[in-house]
Amino acid sequence: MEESIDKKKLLKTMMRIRAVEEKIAKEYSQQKMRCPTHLSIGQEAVPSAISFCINKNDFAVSTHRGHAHYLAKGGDLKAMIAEIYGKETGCSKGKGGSMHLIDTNVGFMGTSAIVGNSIPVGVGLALSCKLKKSDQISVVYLGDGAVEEGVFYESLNFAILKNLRVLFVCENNLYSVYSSLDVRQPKHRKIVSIAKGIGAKAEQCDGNNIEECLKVCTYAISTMRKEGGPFFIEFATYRHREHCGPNFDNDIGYRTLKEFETWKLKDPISNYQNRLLKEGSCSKKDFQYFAKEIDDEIEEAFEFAENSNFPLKSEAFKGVYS
Amino acid sequence: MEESIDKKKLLKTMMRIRAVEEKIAKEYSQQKMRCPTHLSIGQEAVPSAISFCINKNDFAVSTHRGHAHYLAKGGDLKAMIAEIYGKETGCSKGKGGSMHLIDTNVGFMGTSAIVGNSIPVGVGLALSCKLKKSDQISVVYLGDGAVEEGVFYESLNFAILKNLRVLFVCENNLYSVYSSLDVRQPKHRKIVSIAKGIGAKAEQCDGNNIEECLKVCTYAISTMRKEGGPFFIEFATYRHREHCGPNFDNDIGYRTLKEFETWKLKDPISNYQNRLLKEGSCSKKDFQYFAKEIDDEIEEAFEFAENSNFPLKSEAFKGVYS
Amino acid sequence: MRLIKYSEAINEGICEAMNSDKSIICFGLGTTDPKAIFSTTVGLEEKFGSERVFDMPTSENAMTGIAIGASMNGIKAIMTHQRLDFFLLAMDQLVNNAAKAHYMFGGALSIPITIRLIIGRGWGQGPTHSQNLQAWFAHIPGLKVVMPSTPSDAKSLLISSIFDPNPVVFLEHRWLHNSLGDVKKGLIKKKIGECNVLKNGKDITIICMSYLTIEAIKASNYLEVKGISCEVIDLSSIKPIDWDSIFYSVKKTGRILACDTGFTTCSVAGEIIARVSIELFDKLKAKPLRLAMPDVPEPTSFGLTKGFYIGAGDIARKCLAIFDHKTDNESDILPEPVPHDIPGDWFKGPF
Amino acid sequence: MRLIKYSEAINEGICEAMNSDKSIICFGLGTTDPKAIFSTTVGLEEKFGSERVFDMPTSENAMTGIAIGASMNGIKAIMTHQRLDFFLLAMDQLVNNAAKAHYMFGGALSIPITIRLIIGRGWGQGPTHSQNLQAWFAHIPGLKVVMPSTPSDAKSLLISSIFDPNPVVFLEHRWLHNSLGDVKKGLIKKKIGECNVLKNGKDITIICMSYLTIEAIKASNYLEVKGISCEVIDLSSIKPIDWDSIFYSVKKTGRILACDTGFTTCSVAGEIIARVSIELFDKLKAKPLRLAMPDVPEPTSFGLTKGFYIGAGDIARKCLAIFDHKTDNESDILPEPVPHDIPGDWFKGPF
Ligand SMILES: Cc1ncc(C[n+]2csc(CCOP(=O)(O)OP(=O)(O)O)c2C)c(N)n1
Ligand SMILES: Cc1ncc(C[n+]2csc(CCOP(=O)(O)OP(=O)(O)O)c2C)c(N)n1
Ligand SMILES: [Mg+2]
Ligand SMILES: [Mg+2]
Repeated sequence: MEESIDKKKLLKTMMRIRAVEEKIAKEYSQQKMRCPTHLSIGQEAVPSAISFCINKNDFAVSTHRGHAHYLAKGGDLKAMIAEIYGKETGCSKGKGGSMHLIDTNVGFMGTSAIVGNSIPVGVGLALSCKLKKSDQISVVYLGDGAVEEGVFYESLNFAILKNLRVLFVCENNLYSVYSSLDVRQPKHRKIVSIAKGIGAKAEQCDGNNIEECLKVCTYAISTMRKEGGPFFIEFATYRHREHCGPNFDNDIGYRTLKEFETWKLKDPISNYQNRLLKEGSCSKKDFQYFAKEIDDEIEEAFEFAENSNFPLKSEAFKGVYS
Repeated sequence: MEESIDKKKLLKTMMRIRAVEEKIAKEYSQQKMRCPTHLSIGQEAVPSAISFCINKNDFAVSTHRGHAHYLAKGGDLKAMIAEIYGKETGCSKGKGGSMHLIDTNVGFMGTSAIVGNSIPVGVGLALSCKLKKSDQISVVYLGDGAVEEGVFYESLNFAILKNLRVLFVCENNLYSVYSSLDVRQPKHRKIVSIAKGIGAKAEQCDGNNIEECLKVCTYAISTMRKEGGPFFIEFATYRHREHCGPNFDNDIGYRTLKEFETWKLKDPISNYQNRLLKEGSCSKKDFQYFAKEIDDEIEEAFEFAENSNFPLKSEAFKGVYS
Repeated sequence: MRLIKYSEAINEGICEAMNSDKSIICFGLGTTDPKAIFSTTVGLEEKFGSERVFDMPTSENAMTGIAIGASMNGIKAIMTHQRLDFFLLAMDQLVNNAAKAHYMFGGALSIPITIRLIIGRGWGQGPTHSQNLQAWFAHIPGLKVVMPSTPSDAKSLLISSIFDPNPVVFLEHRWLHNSLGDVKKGLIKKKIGECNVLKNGKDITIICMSYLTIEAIKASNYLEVKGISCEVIDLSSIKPIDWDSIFYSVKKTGRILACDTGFTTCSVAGEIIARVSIELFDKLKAKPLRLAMPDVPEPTSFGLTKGFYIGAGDIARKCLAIFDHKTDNESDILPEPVPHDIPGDWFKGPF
Repeated sequence: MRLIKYSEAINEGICEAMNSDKSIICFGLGTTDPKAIFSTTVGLEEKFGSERVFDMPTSENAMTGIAIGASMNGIKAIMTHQRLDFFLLAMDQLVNNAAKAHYMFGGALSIPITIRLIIGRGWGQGPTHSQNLQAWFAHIPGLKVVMPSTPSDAKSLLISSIFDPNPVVFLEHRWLHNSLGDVKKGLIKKKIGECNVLKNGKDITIICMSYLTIEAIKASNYLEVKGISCEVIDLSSIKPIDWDSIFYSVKKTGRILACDTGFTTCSVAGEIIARVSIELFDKLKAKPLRLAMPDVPEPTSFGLTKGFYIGAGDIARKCLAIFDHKTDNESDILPEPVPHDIPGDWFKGPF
């Protein structure tokens, strides 16, 4: 494996997601992106790894915190930024906003603003693949809060029952809004153990180590492709910024600065950069080059969004029915 | 333990439940009990055992198949029969019918016609006990179908989180209506393993062997009383008659006669009678005596129900609000 | 004429649709069991295989989401619940997801799912097995809602629902399952959003739906004898609703009685009264009338449901009153059938 | 006069109630977090301890059932959801259980729970963070529904809801949280089911609720200048609703405009129009009017929500039209504020 993976591309995928999110954070206070926006800064490794293991025609669905998943699946960057700006060129024509991203061209079948809501959708997509005798898989992104919804459990049960190829990707970032796991889930009970109890193949993984993520995902997906049936992976991860919005929030008191700093040290991007530097697979120049390329693309996307028109007011009343 | 349990009383509890259900079955075709009615014939051991382990002021909630649970908790027989007849003397004044039994005097806090619906209610009762610093426990009866509802999982998670004294009693009779476990739950995945995965203490038990039931329940409840927290028990059991209504239904083809007969051989009552005869703790005379006593009580209850009045039509419009 | 039962018409509708389109699947608790959801799904598994026709776990919410997800990739799902009441577990998926997906993703997706919900009344179904919540579904933008009252409509509207690119809530009344009607063979469709003017009349427009159509027709026959000429409109579709036909009729008659199988407050009948009062204020010759179920859970007891349901007599009395008809003995008018809690002799309970 | 914010009034209401009755508990996602549900639950955990005030798992359906179960044993639960939309997951527990338990168990139980749901509009909340489904709750027998529009009502109705032996759905509008009002100290109560006649008038009755009350008052001030005297009724309670006051007012004015923050079809406003048309047909001098949100999911974009919300201008125009007022430039009438998607400068998004 070591040999075959394109480490630069891996890194660049993460860097690109981070840079997009940083740019949103930077511009957000201008009050032009007028919708609840949940950034994934700190959580880039998981979707980046997955993007290396699945095909364009595989499916994915996600949550309120969906930018990274959309981008990793190959979603159109311009259309995403325009959507957050509420423009007619947005991927949902301005009707959805940051929490309702979609790009059916690359199998990204939507995000949801309701916790847990997209989980069965991902399972249904996998069911459609089985019915069509296709070997596509379906990736369901969910948070540690979403596993508290009964629908998670119902969906997993059905996926096992019907032997559907669903990869459940649980990004456990320890919080649901500002509520820590303590007040929501039993101590010492691991999320992965729920999945196992329900009968799924399941693993835990360090969500900050992209090569480990890649390894575990590759294993999970090859198992699924061979044997059918779902696979559940719990990733340990951490969001650096506030739950919703562009700022840091270590001052408000729901988590300690110490905790934040401990996790910050595990930052998936800077760690991977250091590692690649150390082993000589990348130079600082490479990083700068990547950053430049990415920044240009992002600049263009924001310009596109800013220059796009708002949809006509009358559009609000159209498209309720298909 | 062997010494201390009142075997006769155990047997009689089961016999009484059986006899009530048989009587309902016998009279049902008269079309005077005009409501969906789910009999527990074959499933008497579990609630009977539990009735020996809990106190009158402990709570219980149950399902559409709730007659046995109501009676085992000490619910008023006359009021139950009258309820099934739709009379004003019914435990729910005729408003609820067979699927909505209640007797708050003995802590039996209601049954529900919606699968899974009473599960969180039982957990809420346990929460109230914790808040009131009472050591009452709360028994939640549920079927193998009900564990498929997300609310089961949500409720168990919360009970563990808050260390609530809830005894989850899962009567696995292999069917949900006429749907076998195969079409609803993964093969080889045991229900008890779900509960363990979620983080509960959990056991399996032969639901046809009342002494084993008693042992497992006693253990579970003493553990709960000592350590707090819920306990989940999966009981293997079997209903002898159709899902809803008074008849046998081995002819309609959802289960084989062979399966039925295999389980019939495990009948909790006749087996226990044989055992008590064999070990000499009971004689056939005892059985006859019990049966007579029970029949008299039942006769009286049915007479009471038949002789009671229907509620006034105008009552239908009252009591919507408290 | 080819008389078949409403339940058979449903079955035929599913068969015809599944035959003509391989992307249709059909599932729900009991779909493949011996009772086959009141015989409506009988034989489907044999015909179309167990990949396309299957039973399911008691997981109403997830199964709705699964239907939605499958529909995003070209599958058309028919999901059935034996009682509407069970489907309350799936309101998040229905309302936050199915109803809005097409709109909120800017048209990138369609959600062609059909949800068959059985509604009913009587025979001790009680508070949680008898709810007629069409008003809820009608309140939600993005949903279509149909309530066929005849076997022919049952079949043709079901086929139209299945092929409609939007989520359709298909409400079938248990008391109609055994009713007979002339039903065309083949893949017949009926436009969702068109009502049936079952009877032309000039004095009052009676609007009804589902099982109440049977009662409205009975009442109108009785009223005819009393010299009151009723126009009877069977809504058939609740959303979209056929305002044109309703307005056209009320303009003609100047009077309206809107009947509803659901609770009164915020009912579909209320919406009809509201719209008619707003749009045709000047055309109304008398106050508009409504007859919906009371704001009371349905009780279980035989004694309590006596006189509880809306019947032909109630409809007739309402109409007579608006024409100031004096009747000697009110309760003699189209008395409630005995027993009052079953649809007919064919009904043998308990389910 | 003691001016405090609506959100503070809520907080005070909870405090006063919990102080006076040890059986009250208060929970919901975020109840004890630093944001304290838009500051409405701030300080409660410190005051009343973490047994009585707690955060919860994202398990809306189970948590509702847990509140119900606790209430059967004398606990009075206040549960809060930061958006009404999340509560759609709990319709089974609300409708099949809480609303019916008292009735279907023949009065053996009461379910004294209060469910605070935050509703809203604007600032990109979009289709699934903005639903105002009061009509759904009003449709269900056994539920009470309140929608206070002033800080004083917020506090007093909340206290009454908490002590009411029935399940009460308490709807608070995000755009009201920062509004100021005079609020009495102490354990003040207000009867659920009584409206506020905010303004006496003789030409038209404007009925409104929650945030729309602010807009209705603005409109009525404008209309006064134009010579139209409005009676403004703030419903305050949706179920039971104060029919007596509504009828009394419409008898006087002969005209009605019912406003609603929810979707149009089967709305509360529609119910009011229907009932008024039925009961006061002869008293109406003009067609009844309704102004509810369109049957469209709320879009997210700033561009799309322009002109989308009901505002004072819309109310004024509706009223002017019924009096055949000609106005030179319609759009000049009470124009939409800029920006149109926030309640005021205090709102800093995103939540
Ligand atoms: C059904 C529902 N309940 C509550 C919310 C409010 N909410 C928005 S995001 C969120 C956090 C969920 O936590 P998690 O699944 O861990 O995702 P994360 O934000 O950590 O990525 C919550 C509770 C919601 N959107 N939907
Ligand atoms: C939410 C819901 N879905 C479906 C039903 C229909 N139904 C009635 S009883 C029943 C069987 C449930 O099976 P189980 O929990 O195993 O109980 P059992 O009947 O075997 O005792 C079902 C599915 C229902 N009442 N509620
Ligand atoms: Mg999280
Ligand atoms: Mg079972």
